[in-house]
This record gives sequence, C-alpha cells and structure tokens, in this order.
Amino acid sequence: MDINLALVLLLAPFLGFLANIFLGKSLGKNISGAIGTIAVVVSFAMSLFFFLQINQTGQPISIHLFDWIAISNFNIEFGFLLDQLSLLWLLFVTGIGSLIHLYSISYMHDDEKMHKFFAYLNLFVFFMITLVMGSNLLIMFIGWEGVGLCSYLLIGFWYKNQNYNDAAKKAFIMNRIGDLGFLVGIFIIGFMFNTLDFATLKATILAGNNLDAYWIAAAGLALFIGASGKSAQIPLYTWLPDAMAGPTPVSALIHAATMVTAGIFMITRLNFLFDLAPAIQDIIAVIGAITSLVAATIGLVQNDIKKVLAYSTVSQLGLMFLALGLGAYEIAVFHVITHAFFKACLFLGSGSVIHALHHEQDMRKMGGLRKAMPITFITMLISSLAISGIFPLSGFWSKDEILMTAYHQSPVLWVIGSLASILTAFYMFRLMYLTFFKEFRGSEEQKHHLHESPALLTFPLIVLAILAAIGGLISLPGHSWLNHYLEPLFSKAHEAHHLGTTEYMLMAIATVGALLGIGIAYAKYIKQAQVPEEDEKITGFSKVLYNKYYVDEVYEAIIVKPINLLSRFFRDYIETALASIVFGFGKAANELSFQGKKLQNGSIGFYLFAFVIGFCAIVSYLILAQKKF
Amino acid sequence: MSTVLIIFCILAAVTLASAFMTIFTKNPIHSAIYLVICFFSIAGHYLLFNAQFLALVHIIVYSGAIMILMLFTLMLMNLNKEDEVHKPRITRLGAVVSFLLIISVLIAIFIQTKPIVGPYDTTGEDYQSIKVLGQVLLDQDNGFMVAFEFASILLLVAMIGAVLLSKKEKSSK
Amino acid sequence: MDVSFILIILLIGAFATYFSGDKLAPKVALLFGLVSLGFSVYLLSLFNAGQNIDFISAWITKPSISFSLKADGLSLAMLLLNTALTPLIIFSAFGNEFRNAKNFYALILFMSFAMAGTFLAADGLLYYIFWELALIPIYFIALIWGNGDAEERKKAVVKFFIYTLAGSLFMLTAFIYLYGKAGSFLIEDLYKLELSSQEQLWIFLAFFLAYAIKIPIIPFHTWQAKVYQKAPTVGTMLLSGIMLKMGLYSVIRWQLPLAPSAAKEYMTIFIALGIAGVIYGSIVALRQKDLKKLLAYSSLAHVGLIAAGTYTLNLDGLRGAVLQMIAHGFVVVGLFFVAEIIYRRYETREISEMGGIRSQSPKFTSMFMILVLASVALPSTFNFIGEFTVLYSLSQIGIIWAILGGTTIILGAYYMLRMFQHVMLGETNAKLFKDVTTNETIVLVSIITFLLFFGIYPKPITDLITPSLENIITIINR
Amino acid sequence: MDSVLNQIGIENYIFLSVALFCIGVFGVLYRRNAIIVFMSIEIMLNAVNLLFVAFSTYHQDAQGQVFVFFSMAVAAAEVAVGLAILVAIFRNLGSIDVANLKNLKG
Repeated sequence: MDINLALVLLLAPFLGFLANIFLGKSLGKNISGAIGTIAVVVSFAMSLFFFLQINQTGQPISIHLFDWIAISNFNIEFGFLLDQLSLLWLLFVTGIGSLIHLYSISYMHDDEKMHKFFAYLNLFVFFMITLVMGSNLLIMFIGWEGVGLCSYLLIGFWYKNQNYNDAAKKAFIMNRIGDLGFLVGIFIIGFMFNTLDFATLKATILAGNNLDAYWIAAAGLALFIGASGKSAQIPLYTWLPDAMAGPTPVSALIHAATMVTAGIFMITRLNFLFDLAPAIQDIIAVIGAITSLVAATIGLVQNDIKKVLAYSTVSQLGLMFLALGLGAYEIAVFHVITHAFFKACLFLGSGSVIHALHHEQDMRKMGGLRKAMPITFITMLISSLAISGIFPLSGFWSKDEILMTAYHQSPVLWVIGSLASILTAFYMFRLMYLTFFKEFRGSEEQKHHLHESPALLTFPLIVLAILAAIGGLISLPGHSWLNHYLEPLFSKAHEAHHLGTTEYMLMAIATVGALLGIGIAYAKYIKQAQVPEEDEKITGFSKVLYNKYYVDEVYEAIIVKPINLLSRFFRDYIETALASIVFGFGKAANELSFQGKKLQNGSIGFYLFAFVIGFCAIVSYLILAQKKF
Repeated sequence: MSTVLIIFCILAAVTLASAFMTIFTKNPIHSAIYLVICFFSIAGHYLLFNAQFLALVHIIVYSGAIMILMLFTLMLMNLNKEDEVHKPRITRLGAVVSFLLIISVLIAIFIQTKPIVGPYDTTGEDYQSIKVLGQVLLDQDNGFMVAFEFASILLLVAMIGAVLLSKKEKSSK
Repeated sequence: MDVSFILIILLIGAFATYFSGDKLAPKVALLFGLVSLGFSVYLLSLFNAGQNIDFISAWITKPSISFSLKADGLSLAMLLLNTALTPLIIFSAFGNEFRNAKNFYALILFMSFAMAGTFLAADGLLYYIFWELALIPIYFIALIWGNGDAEERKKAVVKFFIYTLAGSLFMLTAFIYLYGKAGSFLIEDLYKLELSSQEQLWIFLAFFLAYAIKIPIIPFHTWQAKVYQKAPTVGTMLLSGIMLKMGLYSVIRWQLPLAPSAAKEYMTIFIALGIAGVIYGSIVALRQKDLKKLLAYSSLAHVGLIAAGTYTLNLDGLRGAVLQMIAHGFVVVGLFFVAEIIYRRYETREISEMGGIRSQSPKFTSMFMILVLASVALPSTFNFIGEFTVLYSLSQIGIIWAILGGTTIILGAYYMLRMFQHVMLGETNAKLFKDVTTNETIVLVSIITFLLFFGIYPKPITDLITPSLENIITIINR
Repeated sequence: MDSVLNQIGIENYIFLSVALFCIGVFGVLYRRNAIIVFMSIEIMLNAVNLLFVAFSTYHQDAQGQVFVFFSMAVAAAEVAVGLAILVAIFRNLGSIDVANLKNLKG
C-alpha cells in the first residue's frame, strides 16, 4: 500500500509530463495546464498523507524496487526513502509547486508552447521528488542531474533568443562542475564504506569503525562542491542570476524555492558525515557567509527586478550554508522553508508586475504600481518585510536563529551575516519603492494598460504571503516543532538557545539593522526620489557592483577563453602534427621505394649480375656458417 | 697416365677452349661454329662414358637441331657482321668479377662437401644400354612415362608458340 | 543450434542481398538483419537456459587452426549489439538513394558477418581473419559511397585502411609467436601459456598497437575524424557503433588475459592514455565546425574513457567498459543518424549553416535532445550506468583518475550543448526543415527506448556479462 | 668392363662442369648480342648435363641419363621459343642488343 502510494507520489508528475508532451498540443492550453497542476496536487496530497503518517509514527518508510547498478563489492538499489527530512521537502516542493503551476496557467497563457512548459515543469517536479526521495546517493544523483536538465530546458524555454540559450547552457555546465564534485564524493564514500545507502551509511559511520579523517574530509569537500554548484555558492554562483532568462514561474519554482535548496538538502541528509569533518564545515560556513555578503552587495545596484531577487536568493542561500557550516542543520532547513515561501511570493509578485507591464523588467521604468496592483503590492510587501527580518514574520525567526548561532560560534561570521541582512533589507525596499511608489515611469501605453493581475495569478500570491507571514510558527525559539520533528535525523542533538539577554539583544540588533536598511532605502528613494541612473552613467564602485565584480568576465578570461584557445591549438596544430607523424611513416616508405626503384633500371645484365652476386653471397654465408646443405 | 685420361684431357681442353671462343669471337657465325665444336666434344665425353645413345641424341639435338636454328636466325637477321658495340667497361668488369666469384664459390662448394671418392666398383650390370634406358624412360609403373608424355606436349606447345611468335603480325598498330 | 548459424545467416544474407537486385536489396538486407537479431535473441535464451551453443570444428591441421566459435556472456552481449545495430543501420539508410544499392547493402551485411565472427572466434587465427575481414567492406563502403571530394576521400580512407592494417600486423606477429610457444591458436591454450614478463610486454604492446589504432586511443586516432567525415553515414555508424567496440572487446578478450603481468605493471600508462584521450577529444570537439567531425571527437573522448576502464583490470572497470560500449554504440549511431537527417534536409554538415531548426520540428528536437543527454551520460540513461561504473573503477585506482576522467561530464556537456544550441536553437531557420518521417522516427525511437529502458533496469545486461568478466578477471589474476 | 671413372676421377668432371658453367655465366654477362647470350645459356645447360651423366655413371643408374633427355627436350623447346621471341624483338626494335631492352625499368 505504502509502496503504491509512494509510487503515485513519484510518478504523478511524470505521467503529467508524458501526457503534456505527447498530447498537450491537441488537448488545448487549459486542459494541459490543468493536467500539469493536478499531477502536482496529487503528489502534494500524497506527501501530506505520508507526512501525517510519519508525524505520528516517526517510522521512516523505505521502499526497495530493484537492484540498479552492480558494483563489485556492493549493489546500488533503486529504492526510495520517506523520512522526516524528505517528507518536509516534498511538502513544500509539491505545495509551492502546485501553487506555481496554478499561477503558470494564467501567466503562460499567451505562449504557444504552453503544453511544453507544463511538461517541463512536471518533469522538474518529478526529478525533484526523485532527488528528495532517493534512498541512496545515486538515486539522489538522478534527481540532482534531472533537475539540472529541467532547469536547462526551462531557462532556455524561449529558445529563439541565443542569449537565453547561453544562460541555459551556462547553468547546466556550472551545475555539472558541481556534479563532478558530487560524483567524486560518491566514489570516495563508495570505496570507504561499500555502500551508498543513506541508512546503512549512517549506521556505518555512527558505528565509527575505520574512519579515515582525511578521506572523510575529502568526501565532504567533494560533496560540498556538488552542493555549491546546485545551490549557487561561490565560486559557482554566476549561473543563477543568468538563469532569470527563464519565465518567471520557473525562477520562482526552480531558482528560488526548490532546486537551489538541493545542496542544503544533501548536506543535511549527510549531516553525520559532515559532523566528522570540522575543517570542511568551517569552509562551508565561510563560503556561505562570503557568498551571502557578496551577492547582497551586487543586489544593491541591480535594476532588473528579477536580477535583484536572484542575487537576493544567492545571498539567502549563503546564509543557509552558513548555518550548515555551523552544524545547525535544522536552522538551515527552517530558513529553506521560510525562504521558499517569501522568495516564491516575491518572484511570483515580480512576475505579476512583469505581466502587467508586458515583459518589462527594468525597475527604472516602473513605479507607482501600488494603486494599480494592490494585491500584488501587499503580498510583496509582506514578503519583503519577511525577508528583511521584521518581527514577527517568518524571515525574522529563521534568519535570527542563523545569526544567533553564528554569534555563539564566531563573531566574525555573525558580523558578515548581519551586514548581509541589513543590505537585504535595503535592496528589497529599494525594489519595493522603485516598483510600487512614486509616479509611473514607463510609456504611456503601458500606463494605459496597467491592471491588477487575474485571480489565478493573485491567489498563489496570497497563499504564499500568508505562509511567509506565519511560517515562523513552525520553529519558534524555545518551542520548536521543527527541531523536534527533525531530531531523529541528526547524530548530534542540537542544544536549543537559551533565551537570555544576549539573545534578546541580538534580536534587537537584527531588527534595528533591518529597519536601518529600510530607512536608508526610504531616505534615498522616497525622500530624495532618486531613480537609478542609466547604465552608462554608473561610475566608481557601484559600477563594479553593477557589473557583478566582473566575475563573469574573469571566468571568461581565465577559464573559457583558455579552453577555447587550447581547443583551437589542438585542432589546428596538434592534430596536424600527429597526423603528419603518421603520414611521415608513409612518406618514409614512399621515399625508400623511390630510391629502391632506381635499382630497377631495366638492364638485364645488371639484374643477372645482382643475381649472381646474391647467389654467391648466400652460398658464402652458408659455407662460412659451416652449414651442411 | 692412361689413354683414357689423355683422351679426357684433350676433350676437356677442346670443350673449354671452344666454349671460350664461342663467347669471345666477335662474329656470331664463328661463335656458332665454335659452339658446334664444343657440343661435339661434350658428345665425346658421353662416348667416353660409354653412353652411346645419349651421345647420338646429343649430336642430333644440339649440333643438328639447335645449332641449325641459331644459324638460321642469324642469317635471317643478317647479323654475321662484327658490329656489336662493346659493353661499357664497368659491365665488363662486372662480368669478370662475377665469373671469378661464381667459379670460386662453386669450387668452394665442392671442396666443402668433401665428396667421398671411393673405388668405383662396377658390378658389370648393364645400366645404360638403349634397352635399359627405354625401360627406365617408358616403364609404366616406376618409369618416367608421364614426364615423357609431358615433354612431348611441351615440345608441341613450344612449336606452336614459336610459330605464333615469329609469324608476322598483320593487324598490329 | 549454435552460434555458427548467426554467421551463416549473415553471410547468406549478404549474398542474397547481392543477388536480389538494386530494388529489393534494402528490404532483403533488412530482413536478414532482423532474422539474425531474432536468432541471436533465441541463442541468448538458449544460453541462459544453460545450453551449449559453442561451435568447434577442425579446420586446418598444420598449422593447427580450428574453426572454433565460443559464446560466453561477453561475446553474446557484443553479438547482440552487432545484430541489433545492423538492422537499425540498414533501416536508417532507407531514406537515401545509393548507386548499386545491392552491393552497398550486401557489404553492410558482410561487415556485420565479419564483426560477429570477431566477437565469437575462440581461435587466434580465426579471430584475426575475421578482424581483418571486417576492414574490407568498410573500405569499399567509405570509398565508393562516401561524400566530399573524391580525391580527398580516397586519401583519408586509404590512410585508414593501411593504418589499421599495419597495426593488425603486429597482432598477427604476436599470435604467431604465441603459436610457436603453445602449438595451438585456441584461446584456452593461449591462456595457459606462462610467458616471461619480457615476452608479455612485447605481446602486450603488439596487441596494443592493433587495438589502439582501431579503438582509437590517442595518439593513434588521426585517421578517425576524416574517415567519419568522409564516409557515408551508414559507414560511420558501422565504424563507430560496432567496429570500435571490436577493438575494446579484444582488449578484454585477448590482450589483458594473454599478457596480464605486463598489463598490471604498465597499467597507469595505459589508463593515462585513455584519460588523455577523454580530455583531448573533448577539447578538440569544442571547436569543430563539422557536425560529423564533432561527433567523431566526442566518440574519441568516450572510447578513451572506456579504454581507461578496461585497463583498470578490475571487475568494475571491465563491466563498466562493456556497458558503456553497448550504450555508446547505440547513442553514437543515433547521433550520426541525426546528423544524416539534418543533411538530408539541409545538405550540409557545417554547424554554422544550421540553427533554428527546433521551431520547425518538435519531434526531431526532442529525440535529438534525448540523444544528446544520453551522450553526456545523464542519469537514467544507459550511458550513465556505464560511465559511472567506469569512473568508479578509476577512482579505485586513484581518485585523481576519476576526477580527470570525470571532466568528460563537464566538457562533454559543454561541447554537446553548444553543438545543440547552434544546430537546433535560435531564430527559425529560413530554410524549411521537414519534421522526421516515420522511418526515421522508428530508428530514433528504438534507440532511445533501448537507452532509457536499460538506464533504469540494466540488470539483464549486467547479469549477462558479469560471469564471463569474472572469469576473465580470474584468468588475469592467475 | 672397367669404368672410366677409375682412371679419370669424378672430381675432374666436376671441375670441368664448373669451368664450363662459369664460362656460360660469363658469356651471358659479357655479351650484348642476344644470340650469343643464348649460346652461353646452352653452354651452361650442357655443363649440367655433363655432370648428370658423370654422376649417372658414378652411381651406375640410368636415371641420370634419362634426366638429360628431359633437359634436352626443355632446351630444345626453350631455344625454339626464345629464338622466336628474338625474331619478334628484332622485327620491332631492329636490333637484338640486350642493352636496348629496358622495358623492365620500374
């Protein structure tokens, strides 16, 4: 029974994918959208069912289908595992997924290949579920690469624009760099423990036999590289902002709420491994903190509404990694969930705005939308407050927990994290002010058409906004349902923070910081009514920021260009050289034959002479060698 | 020194000398005549071995048939002049060198093999009369019957070939 | 019933095709291809039921050569690859018109016959004869029905012919030497030989030269790209889909067991060559302008990895290599067919002249995409299984090998997606692109179905090959 | 009947044949006239025949002599064909100088 339901949970989106890809065109847009949505809703229902079940029993369900890959000393099963962690992820993947599918029905309605869009979205959900449900690292890897593929397909959804295709390709390849890390991690784990199965692995590690710290650290590092590819951490983060080329629901679903959290999922899954590699944990924490700050600074000056949100996502992911690095897995998970709510809401809100403005994404050409689009405005405001960490919205709780943990372990990281959250507050409200306040700066025609989005678009916004507001309830300090729920997963029990003076102080500092950020934004964009300058006029440090620290250019110069040069060099020179060596043998043979040809001068006398000489030579040899003949 | 040995020495001297002259005479007709002498002396050797039949056949075939053929050819081509250009010196040197080489090598072979020269005891058995030869040649069971037949075919073919080759081509070119 | 029937069917098929005339030839060839496929599946069932399907008969007494065909799991797997791809390749050619079609299709079947013989032969000289026999049809196929400038084509094809022939000559020498030692060409007798490490090294190298040219492993690959480009697509498919696998199969069947200590001693060098092929092939593929050449270099990269897998000398490496051989055989046939489909419509192989095909042909795009993904070894395709296993085996030799070999994951994605982008995506092409015909769909769909099915459930193939590979490992470690 | 070999010795015949044979070889190499070359070949053949007969007597076996018959038959055939060829060459080239026959040149 459980197995069948779990398979329904897994395969419903896949069936949706098949239906849409093969029949979608003939079914019409609405039906195709409905199929896509229902498929995910079914998965959501199943996830809910299992969630309630496991919440009561606490027993993970593991499903073994068949042996998949045989390795000499162990078998890799095709199996699934439904435990606390995977169900939590399933809930918000399918939940938010359903909302976004719903949203897409309206958002993509004008696109002629809507059925393809839904097919890809369904496929994505399918792979995401595979990733989350996999009972071993390799099944997880199927999902891991699968979501990368869907991300590629959806970023390049409007394939006629080669820039979008470039972005899609970049995302896929950067992800694959991470994937290689992941694979290497799998190899190391494989030959260290002879298993890839999570349960067995955990048991083996906790039993603590033959643990070579060096190799564990290597495995941790490799896996972290994998995670940083998928979750857009330094140095592999540059694909995520480019990925905004895809349709907005895709950005919301894949590049904010679900796929990019896969790295966090994986590290949380393997927390028992990372606990044994403190050096790697430190690296994770530092990289997370730096990513969060760097991305936030870039976010300050971006003018594309989706780019701002993209950098914000990178920054928030950095915070989650900071939490992971500090060993506070449940806090990272907490932030993943709250972030999924408010970031999905923000993206969908920005989608609503873009929809209203007919695909205008530049904030300099927005403004004053507050009155025209009240629902969008309010929901986005709530989410912005949440992400900025204003009491009592969800972001406050989760971010606060992270900063608190950081403070206890390393004040430097705390400072960096706090700085990042102040910047977050600033750029979010910069976004809000530029978009919704003051006068409209777009064209007259756009102004004429300004309207609130249809209910199909606003409904998901409202739901997500509510969740963004109250999401913090699942893990209130001192009384955390989430911590309790996730407890069986972790090897080390995490001690809850005492809510002492320090903690309240920290909360206050965080809130003040957030308010400060909002205040600066207010001063700059409402009081002084500034509008960001044209691209060419940006100077000084903000130009560096605006150009994202020139990281893309640096990568281009130190990696892509040399490889291409090398490729040309190999193609033009080495290939020719190798070929000419081979030809050299032929030429040598030719030359020898040409010389030898001269012996054949046609004179019979000469031939006879040669014959006589040869005969004599052979006979003399035989005589000299004392052979009897 | 017995009579036989003396006869042998004379015959051998004639053979070698005439062979030598065959090669060194400028006029081809003279060469042919020296060659005839050479063949006759070889027939003499055969007679010395008491192989009369062979000697006769030899004279008929070589001195009779082959030499006549050659002479006819010479006359046909009108080559009885001494118009042969000498080969370049290097070729002649080559010829001399190979002559010396091959003679030394062949002699070396015979010395090397160290033939056991025992007494030539004769059983008095007849082994080379025409009768015996005929038996060996034409015996059906362990003779050379088949080879003999083939030899006749060979001659036939050679004859046809010679006729074909020397026939004037009418429609060539 | 034994394996010799497969050879007989293919040979009769070749003659029947030749005598059936130009009109009927393709159909007759396809029929015989399918019959041989059906028959090999039947043989597989017999084999699985434990029946003896070997065929042994004395052939020449002095030197003692026997006509001995043996089928273990490995041979059967390769035989199935051959007989499965042959009808597909024949069928894929239905969309083209060929001069002297009867000769063309007869040569395909004849080549299939020779390759089947290579996979089955259990006698050194018999194996060598089949090995060389396979070269003759492809020579004519590439020379007569190839494309491009005739003079240049002749140069490339003749170079290929002489090059591979020269390599094989070393193998023949090695066989003759081994015969001198063992007094027999039978594989069991050769396995029993106890050679000194010096002898093993020379034999290993002689075999290596033959195989390295055929596979090809860098730096012996220079014939490859040109021939792939110049040969007709069918020829390219035969070459890359099956013939390369002959070399890899032979490494496992002949080279490693005959010279195990040399293999062990110099393992790293040969792994390094394989890996170098991976990186080099991938990097060169990045900047290719000709679609078929790009695929040729991608093939170089993939077989480099497979070769590295075989030289690890552990079960994972061999198993992964065999799995990857089969997977690569299918995917590369599919990709070359895709190139051919584009050529049929656009009459060009220059990537720069393509682009914007996707909007005109959704079905074709989807299938092409899946093939590209399979080629970059996306999990859930069969290629992933092989590539993962090979990389795993490499990581057991040294993690650095796995990392270097793993760059194929990144670089492979880079050049394949780049190619896909420039071929398929972008603004709608001005030239009309008709979506795939039914025939073309059948070929592509069968390939894709195979790849996806065994990507999820590879157990049948794994179970088939594992016992024989374990056997070979035992012989290697004797 | 007493054998001649008792008085002469087989070695002498061997040396005689060798000498005769070498003269033949020398002639082939030395002369340019094709007919003389032919004659030289005949000399070589006769040298061998002589040896055959000598050994036939030595072994008291008729087979050696029988072989000479065959050798003669072949020689006759050879001369017939060879001369015919010469005639043909002479017709085509107007000379039978072997130095002019260079069609074998590669």
